[in-house]
Amino acid sequence: MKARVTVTLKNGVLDPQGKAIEGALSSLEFSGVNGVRQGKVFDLDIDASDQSAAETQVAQMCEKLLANTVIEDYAIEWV
Amino acid sequence: MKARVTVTLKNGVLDPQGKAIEGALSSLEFSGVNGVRQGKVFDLDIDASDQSAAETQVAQMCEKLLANTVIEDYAIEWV
Amino acid sequence: MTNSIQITDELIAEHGLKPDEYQRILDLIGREPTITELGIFSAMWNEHCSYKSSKIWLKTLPTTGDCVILGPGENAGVVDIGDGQAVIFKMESHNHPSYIEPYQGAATGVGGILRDVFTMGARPIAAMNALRFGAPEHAKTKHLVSGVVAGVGGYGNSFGVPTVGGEVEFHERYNGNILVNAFAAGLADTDKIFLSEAKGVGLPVVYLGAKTGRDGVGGATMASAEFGDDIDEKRPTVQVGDPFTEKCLLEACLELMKTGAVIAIQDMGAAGLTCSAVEMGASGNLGVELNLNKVPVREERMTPYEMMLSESQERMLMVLDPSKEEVASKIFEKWGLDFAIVGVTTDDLRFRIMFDGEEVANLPIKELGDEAPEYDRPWTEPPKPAPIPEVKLPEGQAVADLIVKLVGSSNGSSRRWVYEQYDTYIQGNSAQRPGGDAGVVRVPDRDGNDTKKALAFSSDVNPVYCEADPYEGGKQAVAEVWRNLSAVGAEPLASTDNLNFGNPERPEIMAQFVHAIKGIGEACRALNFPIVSGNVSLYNETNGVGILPTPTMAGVGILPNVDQMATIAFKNDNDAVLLVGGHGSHMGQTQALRELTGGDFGPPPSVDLALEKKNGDFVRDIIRKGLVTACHDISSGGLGVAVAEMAIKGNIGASITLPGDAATALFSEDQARYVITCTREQRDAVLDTAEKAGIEIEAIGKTGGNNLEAGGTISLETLREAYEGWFPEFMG
Amino acid sequence: MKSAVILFPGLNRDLDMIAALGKISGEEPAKIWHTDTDIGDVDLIVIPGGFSYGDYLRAGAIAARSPIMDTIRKKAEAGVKVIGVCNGFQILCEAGLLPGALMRNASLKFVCREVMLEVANADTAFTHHYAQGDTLRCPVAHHDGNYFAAPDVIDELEANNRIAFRYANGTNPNGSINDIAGILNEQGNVLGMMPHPENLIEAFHGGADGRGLFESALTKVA
Ligand SMILES: Nc1ncnc2c1ncn2[C@@H]1O[C@H](COP(=O)(O)OP(=O)(O)O)[C@@H](O)[C@H]1O
Ligand SMILES: [Mg+2]
Repeated sequence: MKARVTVTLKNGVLDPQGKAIEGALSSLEFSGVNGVRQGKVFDLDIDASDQSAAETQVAQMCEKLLANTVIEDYAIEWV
Repeated sequence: MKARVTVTLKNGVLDPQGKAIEGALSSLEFSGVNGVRQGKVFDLDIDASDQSAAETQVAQMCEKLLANTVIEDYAIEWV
Repeated sequence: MTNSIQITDELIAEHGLKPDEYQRILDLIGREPTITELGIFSAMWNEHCSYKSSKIWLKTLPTTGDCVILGPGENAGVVDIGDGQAVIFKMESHNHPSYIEPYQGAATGVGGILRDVFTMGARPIAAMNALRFGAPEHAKTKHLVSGVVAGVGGYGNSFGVPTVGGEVEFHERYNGNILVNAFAAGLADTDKIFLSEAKGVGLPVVYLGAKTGRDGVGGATMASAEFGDDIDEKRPTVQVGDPFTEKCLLEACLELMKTGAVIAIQDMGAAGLTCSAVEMGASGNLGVELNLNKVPVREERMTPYEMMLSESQERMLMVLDPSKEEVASKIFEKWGLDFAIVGVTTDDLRFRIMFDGEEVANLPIKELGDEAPEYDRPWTEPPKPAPIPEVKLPEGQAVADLIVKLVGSSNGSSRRWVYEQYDTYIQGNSAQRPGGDAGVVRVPDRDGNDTKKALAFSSDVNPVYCEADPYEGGKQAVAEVWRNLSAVGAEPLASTDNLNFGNPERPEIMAQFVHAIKGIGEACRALNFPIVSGNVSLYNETNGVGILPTPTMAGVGILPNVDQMATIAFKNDNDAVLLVGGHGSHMGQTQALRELTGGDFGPPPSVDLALEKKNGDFVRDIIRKGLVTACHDISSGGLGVAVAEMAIKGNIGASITLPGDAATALFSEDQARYVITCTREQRDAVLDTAEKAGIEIEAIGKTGGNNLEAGGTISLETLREAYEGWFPEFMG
Repeated sequence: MKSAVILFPGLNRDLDMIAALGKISGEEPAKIWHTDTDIGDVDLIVIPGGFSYGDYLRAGAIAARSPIMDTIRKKAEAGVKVIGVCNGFQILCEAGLLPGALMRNASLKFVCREVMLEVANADTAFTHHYAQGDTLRCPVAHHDGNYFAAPDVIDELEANNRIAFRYANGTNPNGSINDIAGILNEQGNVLGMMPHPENLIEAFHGGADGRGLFESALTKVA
């Protein structure tokens, strides 16, 4: 099964990258950009017998490794 | 309007981070992980009059800055 | 002023204010404070900013000397290095934040100390980081090590300062509270040093740098609170560092200072806008009025409370010469940074905060600092160290094998894994990179041309010594810094401290603090090594378990001619190996004893400061006479580890002849000692000079071959594998 | 020979590079701020190392898209020599003046140490002061130096001697394909390399192995 984990910064946490990209976009004359926030995606290919087992497993991966839950949130989709 | 741009490495492009994460996961005793690829997401908040104009604009942002099309693909969703 | 929010006892407690401290506030302002005012008091009166438990003891430290231009009181200490130049340096802790989020905590710690240095007009030229972690086998340790080291490097490397030294130690007593002490030094012209003291009434107060968010709101309070199991609730206060913005801020500030626009300037550190504005006003005997609607914010609906307590990084506050406003704002535009006039200096000594046309705070600015509580906390005599258990010291080959164990141990092994993640070449002035006794950087002259002048940096403390005897431990920390500087041929100039302890409200912890300071003070006086800046971190304690007392000392020394610098690596075959300071006998608290018993036993070695001075002056003198081919001070691990490191670094073996009790000679940690080498030809000259100076010196062997012969025989490969192997293997 | 150093916010080895060029050519290089569009009449353009725009998004990505890069592109087409060191190399790749990309180090860690470099092609405008196959000492200090390009690109680089430097004696610090440390463009007048020759140019540095690069670049090829 294939899962896509999307990790984004919690609201209010400073995002220097997003800020820099915002600046770059405007100097490239892209107008009307009010905000950019950068996050990560992880595409996981895992063999698991049943969906629910897989789901708990991926959730654990996020808690333990993929996301820094102090400053990041994560979401899991199945594709 | 809010767009989410997802940038992923082209197939065949080496992904040191993905590989390392794969290793880390198995040393954390997560079994059955066949592969991990890491990518980026950008959440853009743009004011644009009409959808289609916005779509072409975001596509240009990807081509010009957000993705390095030599090694990366991108996808745009609207949220 | 109308109080939108009722000040309850809970609220007061949440702000870390004790009932009597709150009463002090009521007496001071004669009314209930607004929530914003309560926040301001909590920030100004917490341990971190007010030094309320430590002040009366810090006052006892020697802070003056011929070379001291500016001692404690400003953002960093200023020391004269001749030719119209000064070195400006300080060390500061970021312990709690680094435990909660190791990467960002360490990164923002480095950012903060760099700001302290360049706020004063100095371009940073060297950084160090003193790190302490829990037991290697503790579940959290690996994660914390990799995060902290990546964070220190991530910030310093991007900012562009060479990291020239530091410390990494492991001990179970740091399992719940790690230590991240960051040091930075900068170079400035003595006539171009900038201070925080505001001057002139009615002048614009300008906000510089990054926008304000909710980062670290309550952080200063957190940094002074003992951890409990509710630690998760303290998490949302994590600050994120932006080294790119800091680098731009550095260049913008130095450019700005050249224009004469800066009357006073102060970085926003802990409790940012509050502390910086109050410090500037109070030290200049002026009031300050701020209009928070002018503060650049990056989040919506920020309250005055949040803006006043935000610890968003990469920000500065300045009093501007109004005639220079145009050129000043242009510079910040060029560097893509915010420049906003947010207030004005006043003559009424009030700290007044306006928001949406309303006055949300109006406090007496001097009393905010001067009237902060000050405690003479009770302290006991420190407990006597545990007696040394019966242990059989190794003999024969087992002695040599113990050397291998020590250089391959968690605290004795190479730190290469760590310092190779730091940029140690940048600026092109590194004369000695990490791995020796001290980091050394060449100093360009006022016009930026190369010179032979160089500065040396070292940071040291031995916490198990301090636990066993805080007074001798405090002396030893100073002595070891001084010795490391002397060992490269530098003349020690001045020092800075970072005093990390547990909960000072416990008399036995306060006792550690008091005795450590007494020891530090005595050593600094005896060695003419004044303390020009520093930082105190208390409450490093989790569920009642305190850290080892850790008064980190760092110092700066000067080399008039960098060509006459010693390094620890053996240079040639057949050089004479000389022991300065005689053979040792003290086994208490040694690395060897810990290796043999698994615990920390006995008293630490005592420090004879007169002997330190005598032997150090001698070693420096012969280094500068060009008589020495290699030099290494003897500290943790003793003579055995010292010669092993010299052999490994030089990839040259040595044979050492030892007195009867080889183990004691090799592993005792008696102080004031050095190993030096010199060519056969110069051997007698060196011994001569020593005799004349009344220095205890002994030829103990010669260099050469592929083995270290000391007690038994060890090949260089075996030594190197042990020495370089531990850290990479541990981190996996 | 006249040289110019390009300055982007966040670069931090600019002073190292300016010092090296000054000491070796005896002539101060021109310092060109990234918003200037005119570089002037120079024979050598250098983009130094550091973290332009914090290396946010991708190392060198944002600097590579600033207007001055068009000027540099035109100069390069006109035959002016261009060197990008470390972040400069990353910028040149992101700008398309050089092929491939510099990915995160295989270790995922920033790496700062001395490596050995093999002069893989001594017959270039940047290396002719070295001999073919020379091995040099050289410092590296980077987080994203792991050179990657599609197989056909690598083949072309190899086939046309466009690899100027390789990591030698197993000192590849970042996992680069074929130990690639520095490459040339097709015309041979644009060089990108990760290591820092500017930090090893005088006795004080403990060696001068890096000098040859600047001595080559600062003299006309015989
Ligand atoms: N342990 C100490 N020894 C000497 N000076 C100290 C010590 N602790 C703090 N200081 C001095 O007190 C002042 C305030 O310290 P601190 O709050 O850490 O500075 P900052 O506000 O710049 O972070 C500084 O000048 C610092 O050098
Ligand atoms: Mg400060």
